[in-house]
Amino acid sequence: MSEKKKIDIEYSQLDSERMRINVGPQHPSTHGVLRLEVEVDGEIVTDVVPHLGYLHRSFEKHCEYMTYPQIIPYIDRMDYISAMNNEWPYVMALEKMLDVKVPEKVEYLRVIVAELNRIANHQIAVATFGLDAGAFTPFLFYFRDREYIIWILEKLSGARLLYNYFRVGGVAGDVYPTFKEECHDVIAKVRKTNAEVMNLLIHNNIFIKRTAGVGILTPDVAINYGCSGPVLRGSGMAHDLRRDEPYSIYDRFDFDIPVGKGEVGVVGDCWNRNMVRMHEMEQSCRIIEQALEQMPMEGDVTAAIPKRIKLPKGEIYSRAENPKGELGFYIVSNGTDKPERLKARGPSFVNLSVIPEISKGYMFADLILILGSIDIVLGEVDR
Amino acid sequence: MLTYFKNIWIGFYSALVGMKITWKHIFAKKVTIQYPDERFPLPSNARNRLQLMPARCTGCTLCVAACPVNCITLETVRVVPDDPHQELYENGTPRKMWVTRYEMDFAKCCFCGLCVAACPSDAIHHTTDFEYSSLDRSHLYYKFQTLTPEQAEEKKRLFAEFKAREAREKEAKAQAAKPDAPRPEAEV
Amino acid sequence: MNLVTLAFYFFAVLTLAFAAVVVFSRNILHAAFALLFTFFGVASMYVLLQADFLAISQIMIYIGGILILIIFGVILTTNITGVEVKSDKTGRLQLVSAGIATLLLAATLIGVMTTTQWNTAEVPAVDATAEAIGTGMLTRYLLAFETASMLLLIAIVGAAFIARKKPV
Amino acid sequence: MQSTNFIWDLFGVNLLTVVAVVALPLGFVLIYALVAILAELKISAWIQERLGPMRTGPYGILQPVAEVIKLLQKEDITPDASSKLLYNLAPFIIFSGAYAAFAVIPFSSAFMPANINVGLFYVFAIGSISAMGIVMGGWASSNKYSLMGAMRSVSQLISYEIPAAMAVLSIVVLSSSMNMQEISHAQTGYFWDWYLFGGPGSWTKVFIIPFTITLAIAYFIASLAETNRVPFDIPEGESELVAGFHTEYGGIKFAMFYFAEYANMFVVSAIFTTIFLGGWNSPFGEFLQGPGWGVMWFILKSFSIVFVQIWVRWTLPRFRVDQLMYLGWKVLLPVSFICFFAISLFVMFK
Repeated sequence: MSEKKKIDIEYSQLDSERMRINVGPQHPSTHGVLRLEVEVDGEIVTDVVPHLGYLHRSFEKHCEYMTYPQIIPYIDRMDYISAMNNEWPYVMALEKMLDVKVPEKVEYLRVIVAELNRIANHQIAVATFGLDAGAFTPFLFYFRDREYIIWILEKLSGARLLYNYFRVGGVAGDVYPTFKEECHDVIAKVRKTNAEVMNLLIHNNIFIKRTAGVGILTPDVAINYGCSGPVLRGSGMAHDLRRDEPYSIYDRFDFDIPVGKGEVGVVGDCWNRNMVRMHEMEQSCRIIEQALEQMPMEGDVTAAIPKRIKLPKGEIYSRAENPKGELGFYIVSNGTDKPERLKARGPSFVNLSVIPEISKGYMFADLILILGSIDIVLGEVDR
Repeated sequence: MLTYFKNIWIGFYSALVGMKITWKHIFAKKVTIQYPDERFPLPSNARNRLQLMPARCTGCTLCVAACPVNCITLETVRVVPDDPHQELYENGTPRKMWVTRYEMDFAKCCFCGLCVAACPSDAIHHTTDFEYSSLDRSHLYYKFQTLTPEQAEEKKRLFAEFKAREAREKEAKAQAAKPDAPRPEAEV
Repeated sequence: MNLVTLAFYFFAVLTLAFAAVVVFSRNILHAAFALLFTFFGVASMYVLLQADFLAISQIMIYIGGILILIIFGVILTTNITGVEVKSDKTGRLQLVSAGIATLLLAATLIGVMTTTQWNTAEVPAVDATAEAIGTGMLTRYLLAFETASMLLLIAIVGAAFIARKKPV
Repeated sequence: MQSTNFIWDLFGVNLLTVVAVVALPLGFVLIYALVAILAELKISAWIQERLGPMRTGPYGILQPVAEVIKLLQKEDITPDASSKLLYNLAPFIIFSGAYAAFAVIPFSSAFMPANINVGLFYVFAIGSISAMGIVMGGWASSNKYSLMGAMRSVSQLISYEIPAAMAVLSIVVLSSSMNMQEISHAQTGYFWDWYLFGGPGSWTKVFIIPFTITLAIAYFIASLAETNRVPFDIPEGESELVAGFHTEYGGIKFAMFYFAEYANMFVVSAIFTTIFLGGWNSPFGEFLQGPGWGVMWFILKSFSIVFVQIWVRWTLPRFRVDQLMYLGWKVLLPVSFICFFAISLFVMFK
């Protein structure tokens, strides 16, 4: 009998009154301004209702009043932790509609910045997950390392967080002379810190006790809720758009899709979801290494595109593998320079919807960890 | 019973492993810098506060169109041929437009860099200055026009006079060419 | 009037005052917290009687154990927020009869105390009472000690039996 | 005039002594708490490869002073829905509980505020007053987080008092005294005469060395739980309960909670030092031995334990409530019982 069931039975024998607690929007560990209305029976969570919208900026409506290039900065502000990855599917959609061929160098550059940003995102995810479990030190180790990644991206794009780097048909900044060495440096640093955090946090017995077997998301439930990204892969489903539907030049690289194997605990629990992110960082390092090797250093970083971007009439859905899951943009064009309708399919929003399903019956402290293991960004959930 | 003691040992041991790592870090080199005294060099393309070079700005309003948050206010007046105050652009060509008003609200600016990309004459660029916070929002409203308000008024007046003169000349010319044409007053 | 006497009066007043709060407070939790000071005052009495071990046992068992259990019980059994944690108003009849009973009891006790010829003797300086108590409990008062522990055991078993949910 | 005479009669010539004995530990607590706060800031920073506070004073050593001044300046807020009296009383109760424990700490062979015979027992009894203060503050705040934190805190305190008491009792059995001064005296000599290594005695003590070391570890873990430190800081686990029982407190009242926490840390470290590390004794026989040096040794040893507490805090994640109870009741309690039993057997057959 699992520990959870035992607790269930123990507590079902007691009569007690239930208490409703508001977790958020001002709470240290809701990762933003999420509000969870939690019903607890003592310490056991009996019901969770997430309330969204505290960061709603009406992104989709706003886009209808803006030209296509103007939308990119707004997309940065959706999932501000992995802005590079966010811009990609949108830019791909425009390029497909305009039928623009992107230069080879740009493709490699895009892969490198996107994977670097994926590492940065996973570093924050793992770090804040550790923070939710009460371990503060790995949090700052990861933030220290993330800074090196940000420096590279800043030198390329000029901004630290909201890059606005991807442009239709190219990117905004060319590589600089020390780019390759710096990338290799960062990879070495990421690997070193990961090895350290593995011992310090991930394989720490307390951490394993806290996270293994908690918040089990079975593959069926994950698919039914439309989960994607590390949340889905943590449940043992090897689904990754970079491999299953290779966009850009991902078919040229050799990398694995890490899935939750249940080394500790059960497949689909918080520990495995977190572990998938640890492994994905390593895979991103591998992709970056291969891309750096194959990338041509000379050449232009922009394709010839009209100054005023007008999409032909029609519609397109473009998706890419974001660090948090599958990010898609559905654009309906009416032939002008502004979209008729733009719909974003955000991975955080979809993944968040699974919380009430998987957090019932666990303890209140576990709920925080489950939320942390889903890795949401409220900028994208609320849009 | 054996697993019980094994679990205790694993728990204890993994804590010791973690403590060994943190112990090593106590003596590691520190990475933080003392910010106002030491500074991290920003890359030259860092996107911070915008700067306009009025000597280059042609007042083409492309930056206004490119801005996603409408933080730029731009007003221009055409340079009249008989203006005593003529000016050259930085590249030597004579100025065609007076920029009477070029204002940026950095409280709104999202530092996306689209205006820089849009500018055909490279008049607008990002600086590496990020320390311009202020207690008053109005201090974030930057004015880049070189003309004083009086000068701007003067230019507007000159332009209006020029326009009126032009219209008069046009009218006179039109009347000279086509005497039968109806008078403009009648049209209104 | 020396320090010890002053301390005695101080703690006596403290004990009685908070005992009064315990009795008269309408808020059950306030009463429970006032009990803290009452127990503390009683412990001080033990200290003044040179029963150091007993005094600290008093704090440990009554404050650390029983009082915390009482407060837990009060907090757990009442709705945490919203519902008033207050006792009902005492009826006039009860008040009068309780007052009379108290007066009678007090009069009897005071009468007995003042009329009895108390044997007095010089108190030898006591160094440590823990050893004497330990020896006494395991030799002379063994039967009483064991009986009391049996009683407590039965009480625990009974409490567990009552608290258990009956099989449906 | 008469009133002054009355007080003089009351205290007599001992007045200065009484005042000094009361004031010295208070001064020590306040200064120590500042140092401990600084240590926490700095050690956490170094572990995380940061510099920590550097602006206030040279190397930021005045940072805790600045923090305390800041807390003193803050508005004294009492939540409207709170139970006003209890809310304001709770910090004082907690602080007096922590401070009262200093009465029996043997700083040196010559200085100990109150040399009472049941010193160790007294420290444990006084700990329960802090527990009362926590419940009081948690309930009076009328905040659900505070209440949950208070409940957790008290259940944790009660559970971990037993293994800690078992560890202490084992040493009491070994030294056959509950007087902390006597226990310190018994360990005079070299560091292998400490109770951590079986205490003074013939070679037969090697049989109990594993048990005493286990007890020391068990006591250290239990003391972490009693002072609500990581990995047992679930009563104030900021990721779940915001700040636990002191969520609603601010300003000077929060500062008192803060000081009490650090004072408690020192108390448990001092007990650890006294019962396991030889108290004020020099580790090397007559080297720097004496009442004056004793203070130095005592504070040095206690600070090492405080350092380990801080070090543990910045290394480990936090336990969950049920795991905490598991550790307390199913691991520490049996282990300390076994050790207690073994040591008792040893003392009987020695």
